[in-house]
Amino acid sequence: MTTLQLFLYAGAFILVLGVVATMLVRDLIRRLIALNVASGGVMLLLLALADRGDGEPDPVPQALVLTGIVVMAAVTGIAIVLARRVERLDDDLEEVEP
Amino acid sequence: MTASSLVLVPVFLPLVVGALSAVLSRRAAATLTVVAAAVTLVTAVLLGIAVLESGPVPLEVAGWAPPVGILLAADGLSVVMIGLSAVAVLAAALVAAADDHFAGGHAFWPLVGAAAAAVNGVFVARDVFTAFVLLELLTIASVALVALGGARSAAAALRYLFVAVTGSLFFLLAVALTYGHTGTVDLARAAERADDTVIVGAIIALTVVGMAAKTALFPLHSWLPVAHPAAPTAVSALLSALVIKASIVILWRVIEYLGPHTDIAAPLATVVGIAGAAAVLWGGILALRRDRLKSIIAYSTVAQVGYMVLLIPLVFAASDPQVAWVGGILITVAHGVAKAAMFLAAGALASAAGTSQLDGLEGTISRMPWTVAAIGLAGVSLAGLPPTLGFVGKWMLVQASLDAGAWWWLALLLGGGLLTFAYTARMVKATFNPPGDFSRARELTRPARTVTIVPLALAAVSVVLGVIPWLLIEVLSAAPMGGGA
Amino acid sequence: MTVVAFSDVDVLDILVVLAVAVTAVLAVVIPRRVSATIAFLVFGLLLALLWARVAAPDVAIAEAALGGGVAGALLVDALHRRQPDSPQRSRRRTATVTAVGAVLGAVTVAALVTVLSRLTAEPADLGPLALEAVERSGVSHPITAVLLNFRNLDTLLEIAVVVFAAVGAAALSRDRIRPVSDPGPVRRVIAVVIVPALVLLAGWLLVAGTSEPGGAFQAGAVLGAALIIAHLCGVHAARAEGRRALAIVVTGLVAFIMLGAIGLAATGTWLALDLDWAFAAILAIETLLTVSIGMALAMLFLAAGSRDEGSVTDARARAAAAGGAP
Amino acid sequence: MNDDTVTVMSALPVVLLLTSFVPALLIFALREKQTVLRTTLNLAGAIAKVVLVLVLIPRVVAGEELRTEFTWIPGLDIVFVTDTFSLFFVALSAGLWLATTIYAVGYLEGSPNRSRFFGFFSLCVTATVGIALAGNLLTFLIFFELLTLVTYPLVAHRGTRAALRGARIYLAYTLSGGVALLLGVAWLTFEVGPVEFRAGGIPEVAEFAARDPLAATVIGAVLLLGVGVKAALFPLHGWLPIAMVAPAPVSALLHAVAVVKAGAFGIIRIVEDVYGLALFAELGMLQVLAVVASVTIVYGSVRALAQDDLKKRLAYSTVSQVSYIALGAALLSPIATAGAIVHMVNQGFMKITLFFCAGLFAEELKLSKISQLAGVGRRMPVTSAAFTVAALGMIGLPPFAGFISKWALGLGGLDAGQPWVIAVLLTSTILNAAYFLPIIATIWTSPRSEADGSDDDAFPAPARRSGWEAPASLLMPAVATALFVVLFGVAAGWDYSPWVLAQIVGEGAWP
Repeated sequence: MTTLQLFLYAGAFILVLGVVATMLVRDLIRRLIALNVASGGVMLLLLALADRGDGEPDPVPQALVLTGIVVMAAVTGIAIVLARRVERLDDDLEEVEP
Repeated sequence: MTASSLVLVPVFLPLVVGALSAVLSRRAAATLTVVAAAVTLVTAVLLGIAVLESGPVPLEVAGWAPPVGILLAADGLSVVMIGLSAVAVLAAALVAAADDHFAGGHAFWPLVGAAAAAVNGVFVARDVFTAFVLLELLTIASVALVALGGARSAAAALRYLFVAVTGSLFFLLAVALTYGHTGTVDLARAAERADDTVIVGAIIALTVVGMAAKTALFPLHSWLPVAHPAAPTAVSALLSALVIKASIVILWRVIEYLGPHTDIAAPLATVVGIAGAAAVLWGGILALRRDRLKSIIAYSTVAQVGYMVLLIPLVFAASDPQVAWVGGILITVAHGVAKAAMFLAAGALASAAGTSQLDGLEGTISRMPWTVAAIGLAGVSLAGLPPTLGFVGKWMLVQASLDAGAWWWLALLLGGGLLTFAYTARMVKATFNPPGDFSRARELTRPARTVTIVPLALAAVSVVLGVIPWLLIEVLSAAPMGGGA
Repeated sequence: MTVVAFSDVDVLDILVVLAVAVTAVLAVVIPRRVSATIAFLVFGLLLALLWARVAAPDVAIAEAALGGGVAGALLVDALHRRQPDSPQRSRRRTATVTAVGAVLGAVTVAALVTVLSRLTAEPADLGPLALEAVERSGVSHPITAVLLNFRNLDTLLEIAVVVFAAVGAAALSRDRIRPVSDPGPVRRVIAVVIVPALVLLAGWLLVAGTSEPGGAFQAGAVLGAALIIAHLCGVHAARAEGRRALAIVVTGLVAFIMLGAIGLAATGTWLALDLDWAFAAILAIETLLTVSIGMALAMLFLAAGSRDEGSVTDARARAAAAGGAP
Repeated sequence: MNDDTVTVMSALPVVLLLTSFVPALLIFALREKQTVLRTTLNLAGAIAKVVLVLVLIPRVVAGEELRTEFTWIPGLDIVFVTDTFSLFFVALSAGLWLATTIYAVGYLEGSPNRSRFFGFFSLCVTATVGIALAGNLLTFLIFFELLTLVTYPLVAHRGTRAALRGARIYLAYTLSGGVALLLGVAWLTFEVGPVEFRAGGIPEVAEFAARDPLAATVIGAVLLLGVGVKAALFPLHGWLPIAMVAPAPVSALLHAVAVVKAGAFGIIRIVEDVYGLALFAELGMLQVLAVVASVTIVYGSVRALAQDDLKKRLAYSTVSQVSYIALGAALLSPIATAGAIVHMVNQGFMKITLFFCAGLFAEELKLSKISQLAGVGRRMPVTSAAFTVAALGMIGLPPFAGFISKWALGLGGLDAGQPWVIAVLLTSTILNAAYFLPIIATIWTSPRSEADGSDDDAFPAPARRSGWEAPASLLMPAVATALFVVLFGVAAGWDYSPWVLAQIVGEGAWP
């Protein structure tokens, strides 16, 4: 196994781990964490592929990953806003129902 | 401005209008959105003419050619889908402008701009990473739009977000594999260099899973019947008519370019077809068992997605794949127009009757005949009955199935329409009232005139395109799909 | 099963990867939010380390600033709230579902490993092509050249993602976090010392980005943090809400598209940057983008983190009213 | 068609369609209270169509064929032609539509949702004319399905539970039939290209049948299945008796003008103008069709016997009578073909008269059961006379129209060497008599007063000044169609009588 393969396989593992957890976990914040973990796996894959060979790394995939990270931050932001709304609604319902 | 610069108009115009709408008054935002949609429609026509004259219109953004830069290109599929998006946005915007209740709040306007820009971008994208970013823009906008449906829609929106972003990550992995294998993220260039059947198969498989999640293809559909009905009416219409089409088109594109370069594509296509068949049956049956208008229509979308992916196995099996491509694209366009009409009309009915429950709609046909007519006509198109665009698409897919000798797809195409019609008839039936019993009908609050006209106009578009579909077909045939292969 | 030979792999790499994998597992299996969040933050930091290892310092900074910083902050804020009780489900069912998930996951990983093992170890020819094109791009830092020139469409769309996320978030949270009404001396000091320092840092990252790692996103993230802190410390001038804030957020995006239009008018190509003024244009756009991104991230944070104690009381009042008049 | 047929490109076939399509759209847009304008539009459209047909008949009989075509999808056109058979059917539906429109205006006076009703009413006729004028299978299919859709709101018009149920069952049957038709049309088009109707059969279809007889047989069977639902062939007839819950003018439309007739027309088109009689016989399907038609004839009559509800008895009678057309089409004899074609007209006029009368009884006296009709002849003599004429025609007594049909079919059976047809016809006639004569007897002879001691005043007196037994708009159409029943029998030898025209049409299938 080469270093490249080590990084690639680790990326695949982290991605799948995150996706499976996203599907299984019920707690909203934990799901969100799982989603972010999954995205970390793909980023690792892309960056490892960018750094193949001995020369200077390919800047294109690195730029892609930068873009990806910003996008995930935005997604995370809106997801937390929504999670907050959901949980507050649940709280309110709990307050109202008893 | 050259024809190739036109490719950017459907992307940047709605984006700028969306950005400005965030800070403009509601009236100004609505006006700008409508104007932008109209201009987009004109652009689609101009691009269509260019495609008819000289084939696909390419654009190297910022003057950099692939692999360093990004290539966009408008072909028949792009043009037709941009036309659909312009029509759907125009319809939703008009209804939302007429009654704020259908929009869900001021944020509707900027978010619709973003969504329109994103789908139009997907329709011209030839670069898988650009497609990924566009999909994320679309996801953000759509999720926020769903959440405009009030406090209770947040959970639906969040569920949608998780599925959609997970789907995106699968696709991003496909992008990474494409780069890793071919050293480019440009589809045409990747197709030239793709020579490993396993890797290319994996790229297609990952795209299938990712896009199936985002499109709500059975069995990854369960979020859609929650999310689409939870949204405000104008948003529901856009989501079903337009948003799910973006991921479908990406799936088509990847298969168009990379499909010929792997032996795994054909069996994968069969799996997709089986999933589509299951979607048609499952979605149709559940639509028959729902009691709320919007829920029925959302399950109908689940079913119709099955038809939209049916072209994939047929492309591989038929001797002339072009017929399958054109038929599948037309069925998708027909669904967009009809589903927008149906959701907008259903929203108008529900808002007038004060309930979305079928048994609360009795008598609405007497007071709102045009709205009921729009639902009926839209259903006719969804069921693939003449004289609508849905029938044209179905006819061509039937021809492709016969060509492929694929009896099972043929049976599905023919039988599925009955299910579609059954739930449409159920909705229409619920609006009839026994003679002399107008007690309910009198209570109705009459909707604004625009809210009546728009769904009917959309339904009329289905019919007109069903009678004279040849122009669409000419544009779609100007450059045969699979040209990248 | 073949024996995996690690002979040609650096031990340090293996350790870092292991650490990343373990924290990833921890982040998703720990049931308590607080602990899971901490594991995730550690995961982010280790990832940043890994990015540095694969010669991606820009990504490392971005990960630290955005992934670890802002996302972490968002998560930490979310922790302030009580974790809702997880829905009652039978242990056996949970175990079954987890087992099925684990098996499916393992199969998927195995399939992916098979596919990934077929990828060539040779670098793609895209890298040299891109590096060679950098000198025609107007900037010297390759990633900035990709982001703001070769693939500036992606960047524009990514700005759009952030902008519209902020627009959406602003629309979805009606009541925002309120600045402390009477900021005490400590907060004042923080506001006076840290905020300007962060703004300076943002400026440095921005200018440096043309030739070294850094750039608008990293700078924007830092500026966003500065805005959030200022807001929390009661600096009203930095309020990241309302139409004015939205205007600032959309300005960067609109300006970027305008630049594209100017490029079209000047060179006949949309978003094309003619070499003569490419540097000036890129710096100008980056400045506007930094402000937009900073404001957008601040808006996202404030929308997500808004904690108004009134809501529950309001609900109670509503419930009482509803109960009083059935 | 004769060899000397001249094809002329003309927009007239489309104008024929527009004479009911344009009024339909305008009527939809009218407000409920604009009764005068609506009636004017209705009648103007109906009269324009009849006039247009009358102008066209001599030209088409003289061998001119008008044709309109435009591209639908590349390689496949939408085609309208006025050959003798299509114009024959157009003439039938145009004429009966005029009568039904007048009747419907009177029937629905003052009831709600009339704009909707008359809009779809006009669309229904538009679809029927489209079916008639269709020059190829695709065009036929489009209008055939359209007909299904636009009749739904008419059947469901009253909005009662029974009406909605009837409409639902109608839709389930006809749409399923549509699926079969689509399969057949798409398949045949796939195999031989656009399927343009051609009297005597299409050479490409014959070549295809020679190449792949099994596929050709299956396609033929599927096509017949598709049109057989609307033609109410046993066992696909189930919708017809249930759909009679619709208002009387709609029943008239279903049974005489449009739906059932379109199915029968389709059978003839497929047998004679797609496959050709000889090929259909060669493939063995003609015999099957003859048997199915015969079974339906007897079955419908037997079921009709048991019905006390007048409209239901008439509905089963339709099941039986329409299969005369299928039977005629299934016999290898020119005179049988002509008999089938002429029966389209004869059955149409007779059955529409019966439904008009049934509607009159129901409207004026609120009577829908046969057992309630005792003595009604004295209270409504004109209606009862019209009913009697039509019923006797149905039985096949000379000199009424029905006699011509049965006579031609019987001769055709002998001519085709299938004498058992005579037996079927005789059985059916006896059964016809068995279920119609008692009605006639009840109407005219049984004094209603015997049982309860009351007199004719038991029937409500007419509430109008004219002193007529019913409103003129209801009575006149019934009387007119009844007169035609007599006329078509008596004047069968006239140059333009249905019988003579039917022979001209039928000749085409026998080159």
